[in-house]
Amino acid sequence: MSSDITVSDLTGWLTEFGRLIKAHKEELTALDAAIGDADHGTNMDRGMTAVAEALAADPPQTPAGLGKQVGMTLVSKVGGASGPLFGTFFLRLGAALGEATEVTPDQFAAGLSAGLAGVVARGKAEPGDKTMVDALTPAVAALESAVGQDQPLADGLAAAAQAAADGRDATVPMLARKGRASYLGERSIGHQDPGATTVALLLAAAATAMS
Amino acid sequence: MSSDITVSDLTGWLTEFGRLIKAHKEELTALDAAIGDADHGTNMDRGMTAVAEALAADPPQTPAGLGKQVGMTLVSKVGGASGPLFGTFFLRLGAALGEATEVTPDQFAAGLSAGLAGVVARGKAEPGDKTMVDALTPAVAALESAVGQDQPLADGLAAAAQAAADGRDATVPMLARKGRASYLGERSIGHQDPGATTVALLLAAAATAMS
Amino acid sequence: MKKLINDPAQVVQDALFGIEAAHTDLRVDHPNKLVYRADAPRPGKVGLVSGGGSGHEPLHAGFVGPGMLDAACAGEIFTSPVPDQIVAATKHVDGGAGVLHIVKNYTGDVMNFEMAAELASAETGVQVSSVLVADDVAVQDSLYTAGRRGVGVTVLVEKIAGAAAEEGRPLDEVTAIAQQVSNDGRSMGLALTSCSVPTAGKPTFDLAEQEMELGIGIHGEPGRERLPLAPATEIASMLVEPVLADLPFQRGDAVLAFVNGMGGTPLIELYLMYHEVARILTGHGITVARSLVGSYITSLEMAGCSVTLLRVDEELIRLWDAPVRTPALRWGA
Amino acid sequence: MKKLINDPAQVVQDALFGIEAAHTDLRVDHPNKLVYRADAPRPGKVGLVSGGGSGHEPLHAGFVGPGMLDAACAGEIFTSPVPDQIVAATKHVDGGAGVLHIVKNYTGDVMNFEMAAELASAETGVQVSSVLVADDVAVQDSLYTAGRRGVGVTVLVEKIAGAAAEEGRPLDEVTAIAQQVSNDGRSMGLALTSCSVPTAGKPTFDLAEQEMELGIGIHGEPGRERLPLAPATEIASMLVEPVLADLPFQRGDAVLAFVNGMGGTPLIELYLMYHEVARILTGHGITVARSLVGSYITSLEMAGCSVTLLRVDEELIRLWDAPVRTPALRWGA
Ligand SMILES: Nc1ncnc2c1ncn2[C@@H]1O[C@H](COP(=O)(O)OP(=O)(O)O)[C@@H](O)[C@H]1O
Ligand SMILES: Nc1ncnc2c1ncn2[C@@H]1O[C@H](COP(=O)(O)OP(=O)(O)O)[C@@H](O)[C@H]1O
Ligand SMILES: [Mg+2]
Ligand SMILES: [Mg+2]
Ligand SMILES: [Mg+2]
Ligand SMILES: [Mg+2]
Repeated sequence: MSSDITVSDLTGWLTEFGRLIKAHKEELTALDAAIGDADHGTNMDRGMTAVAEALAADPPQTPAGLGKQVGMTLVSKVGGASGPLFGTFFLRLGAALGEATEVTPDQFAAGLSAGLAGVVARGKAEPGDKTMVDALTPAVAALESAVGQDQPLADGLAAAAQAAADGRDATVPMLARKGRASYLGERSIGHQDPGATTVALLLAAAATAMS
Repeated sequence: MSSDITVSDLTGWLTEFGRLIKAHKEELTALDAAIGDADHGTNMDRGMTAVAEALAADPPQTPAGLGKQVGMTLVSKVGGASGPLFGTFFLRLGAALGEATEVTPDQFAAGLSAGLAGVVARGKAEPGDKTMVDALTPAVAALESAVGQDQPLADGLAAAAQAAADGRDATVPMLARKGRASYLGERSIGHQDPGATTVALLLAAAATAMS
Repeated sequence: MKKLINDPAQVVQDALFGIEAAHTDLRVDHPNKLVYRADAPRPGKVGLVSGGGSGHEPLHAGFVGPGMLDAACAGEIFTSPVPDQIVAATKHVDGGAGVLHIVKNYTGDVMNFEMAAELASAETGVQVSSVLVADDVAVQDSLYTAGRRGVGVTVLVEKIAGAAAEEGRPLDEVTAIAQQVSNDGRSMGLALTSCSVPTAGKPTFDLAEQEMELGIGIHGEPGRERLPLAPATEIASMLVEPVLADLPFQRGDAVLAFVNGMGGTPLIELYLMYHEVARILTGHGITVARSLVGSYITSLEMAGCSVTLLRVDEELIRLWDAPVRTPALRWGA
Repeated sequence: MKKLINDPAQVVQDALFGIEAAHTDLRVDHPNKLVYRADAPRPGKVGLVSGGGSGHEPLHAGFVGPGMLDAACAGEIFTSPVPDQIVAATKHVDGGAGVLHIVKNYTGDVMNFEMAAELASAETGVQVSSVLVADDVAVQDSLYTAGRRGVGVTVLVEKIAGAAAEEGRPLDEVTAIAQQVSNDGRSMGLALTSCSVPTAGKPTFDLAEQEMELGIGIHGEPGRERLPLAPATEIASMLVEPVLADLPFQRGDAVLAFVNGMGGTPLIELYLMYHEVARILTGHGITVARSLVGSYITSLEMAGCSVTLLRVDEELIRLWDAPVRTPALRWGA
């Protein structure tokens, strides 16, 4: 595999992400039951199932097309907090990657960073608020640093996946300040954030499918 | 104790009956839960508590007065099926015993028989329908037969109490045809009738208090 | 047992204070546990009295008001009211045109209302007629038993007879209309859970996680048959088919279709059930002229539902549509 | 989990068929899961759109009709609707006078309604204003968090803003009135049991037989504090006192007092609670000008209740009393 990323690589990533979501659906919903409303796994699975159908029915030709299709599908099918947030993430990612048929690891890292910026702009969460941002921020940083040091894409994605998993774990002791878990105040402490868990799956899927 | 029955004997009977009802309240309600609506113990206890208050506040002077007071109190406080039925029982019993200050065992047996007739007239249950009638009918017959043979009142009441208990037990295999248990059809079989259980307590109280 | 209550023996009395506080156009007689239309008695209008055990709210107090009941007698939980209460209500609402008692067919209710009717007539000469509601097809009907339970049709009798009374129709006509509704309506119910009588403190019966009870009444009593939990589509046909078979309803009949919640069932499930019921009716060529979906005759916090069908003609529809202004049913006013 | 449903993933869609069948003066757009007044758009009238996750019925679909909402957007259970739905509803009900979005303050709802407002304006130039409802005093308010949840006051905003819109008031006035209601109302809730999201298949949290959860919202989420089960009198003061302390309400204020059931609570308990609440208010010298008792904003089959107080002036009372004709709130029509 060339170190440049094709639309087919991206599609493979999303397929693997959808598979992981389905496999972890109950777990994600159980995490959301503890500090939210018990729908996160169902929400993401409904969205990613629709994404898989859309990608199959109308395969995108460019990274921009893919980002738009995935983002719009998530916005239209998921609802709740994660619909607009993951939807925005992919819309911004697609816009950043543009119309080229292949993107470099640098471009991909910059795309993820744009996606993260979109999530922050929409949700206004800061690191430490116990949200998906706490997994996404270190993951993007890890990938940027790896590709900045010209490490192979596979290594960069592995580092990003590990950083996302660490970021996910780091949400456990946090007190939630954004999203539904914030209603629990002190009682949110000790629980892992479901959205951050989903982000860890997203990066794990990238490491598996694009390496 | 003379073998004639005074108003104070009758009052003692009702006091003991009230005590037994309170002691068996949960059991009566549990029996009613199985084939009815879980209120028989509460109903009877509410009624007999009111009866105790009425007897204390305005002690009756004659058997007729006592029967009327007890019957009206039960009719006014119990509701459901047992209110009118036990109420009628005591109203008829009082009317039959009349204004004499003492009644003979014969008269008492005839009074219970009149009470039973009142229950049947009001509720239209026949023996075998799995109701209080199944305990009351043999109890009245046992007392009538004992006093007819000039046995001591104590023996007659003991026999009546035993007959009521046997009648109560005999309701277990019956299929209910009257009252709420009849809605269960075949499923009423195997359960003891709560009203018959109350009648057994009524006669046990008589045997204890009037012997 | 978890309930929003204080003393379990005082639940009915305590709730009546709430009804009084919340509904300024009702009057509550606390010693007698009665709820009246504030403007009763209405001279020349037939008075409508119903009542029964409590725990079925909004039945009956929630149906007191113009176009429906003049008085509701509240018994203890699941225990019919006593004659004193019914006598007081009957005398109070008599506007000279007589009083109709609407009685659900339970041994206790029947006996207490009978005694009350005799007493009230004897005391004041008020003319009392009465209609028995006995619509539950889960119970085998027989001359030799207590007969069928009165359930969902009670709500419809109270509304339709209430409209007839409000129009100034005489006692015999109001009674006849109530009787027609009672004759032409049938119901069947199902429970997913039992309920707890407050003074008993625990569920009247137990249902496992994968069980349901078919043919339940409204007193937390067990039903006719315990079955494995089924999807709504199957439950709907278990409820509708016996109702249709019993009257019998015929192709081309128009009905009022009433899907009722038992107290602990969310409205979203009742609407889902209503769709299933409507679909079955369409399949039988039966037209739904009017519908009612909600928890109107309940069994404390029991989860489950009942389906009631009433065959209607234009006159019954007109009376159903007539204005009503009560806490639980209100339109046109 | 025991429910009257078929496929757990299809509950919302299935129930919308029931709403459509039962209410002939509503229209349902099934692909978009929208419920409309049949006569929308009303030329010259401000359109009112609300919506949110399902499982809170009758909110919001049960409040669609003359004098209240023009459209309700039904999300999946406890999941806010998506922008496409809200855009479709906004465009459909626009009668030229603009559209007000009534949004409960949850991250998901806020983001989806925001995106929809931008899209709808961009696509057709419709003027959209929006009011956030954030009345739950169980949640600490802060600029740095998601802020308070929107709960019971939502019903009151929909009714009162609906009346203002029905009178033909312009968008800025209808918005201002909705905002006033949102500003002057506060709520607090309590659960005796959790509820089960159909697709999750089990209760969101567990409560032991002797426990209750204070400060719950309407999504089956855990509350702020787990406490031993308490009598109704104590529960009422746990709910009312924080509400009174927060606004703050003052001696002499007139309020609309709303005791709401969470879906699995029988009406008799709500009336009992209402009495406790009214008593506390009287003790504080607060007058109850209007009341509402019933299950209007629910959390599936959760047992429990919430108390909402809205400070009212004559104008709000007038708008509250104005005719309304919806499945769940109806008077004067
Ligand atoms: N303001 C926010 N910014 C970023 N992420 C957020 C925000 N609010 C919530 N989230 C994320 O969304 C997740 C919950 O998603 P989901 O359960 O699908 O939506 P909802 O909370 O509407 O039910 C949380 O675990 C958290 O990671
Ligand atoms: N028609 C009847 N005749 C005689 N006894 C009856 C009749 N119907 C019911 N009973 C008795 O009443 C008892 C139930 O009383 P209770 O639970 O207090 O009233 P309810 O059935 O109204 O709840 C039954 O166990 C039965 O013995
Ligand atoms: Mg969630
Ligand atoms: Mg009973
Ligand atoms: Mg009873
Ligand atoms: Mg949600």
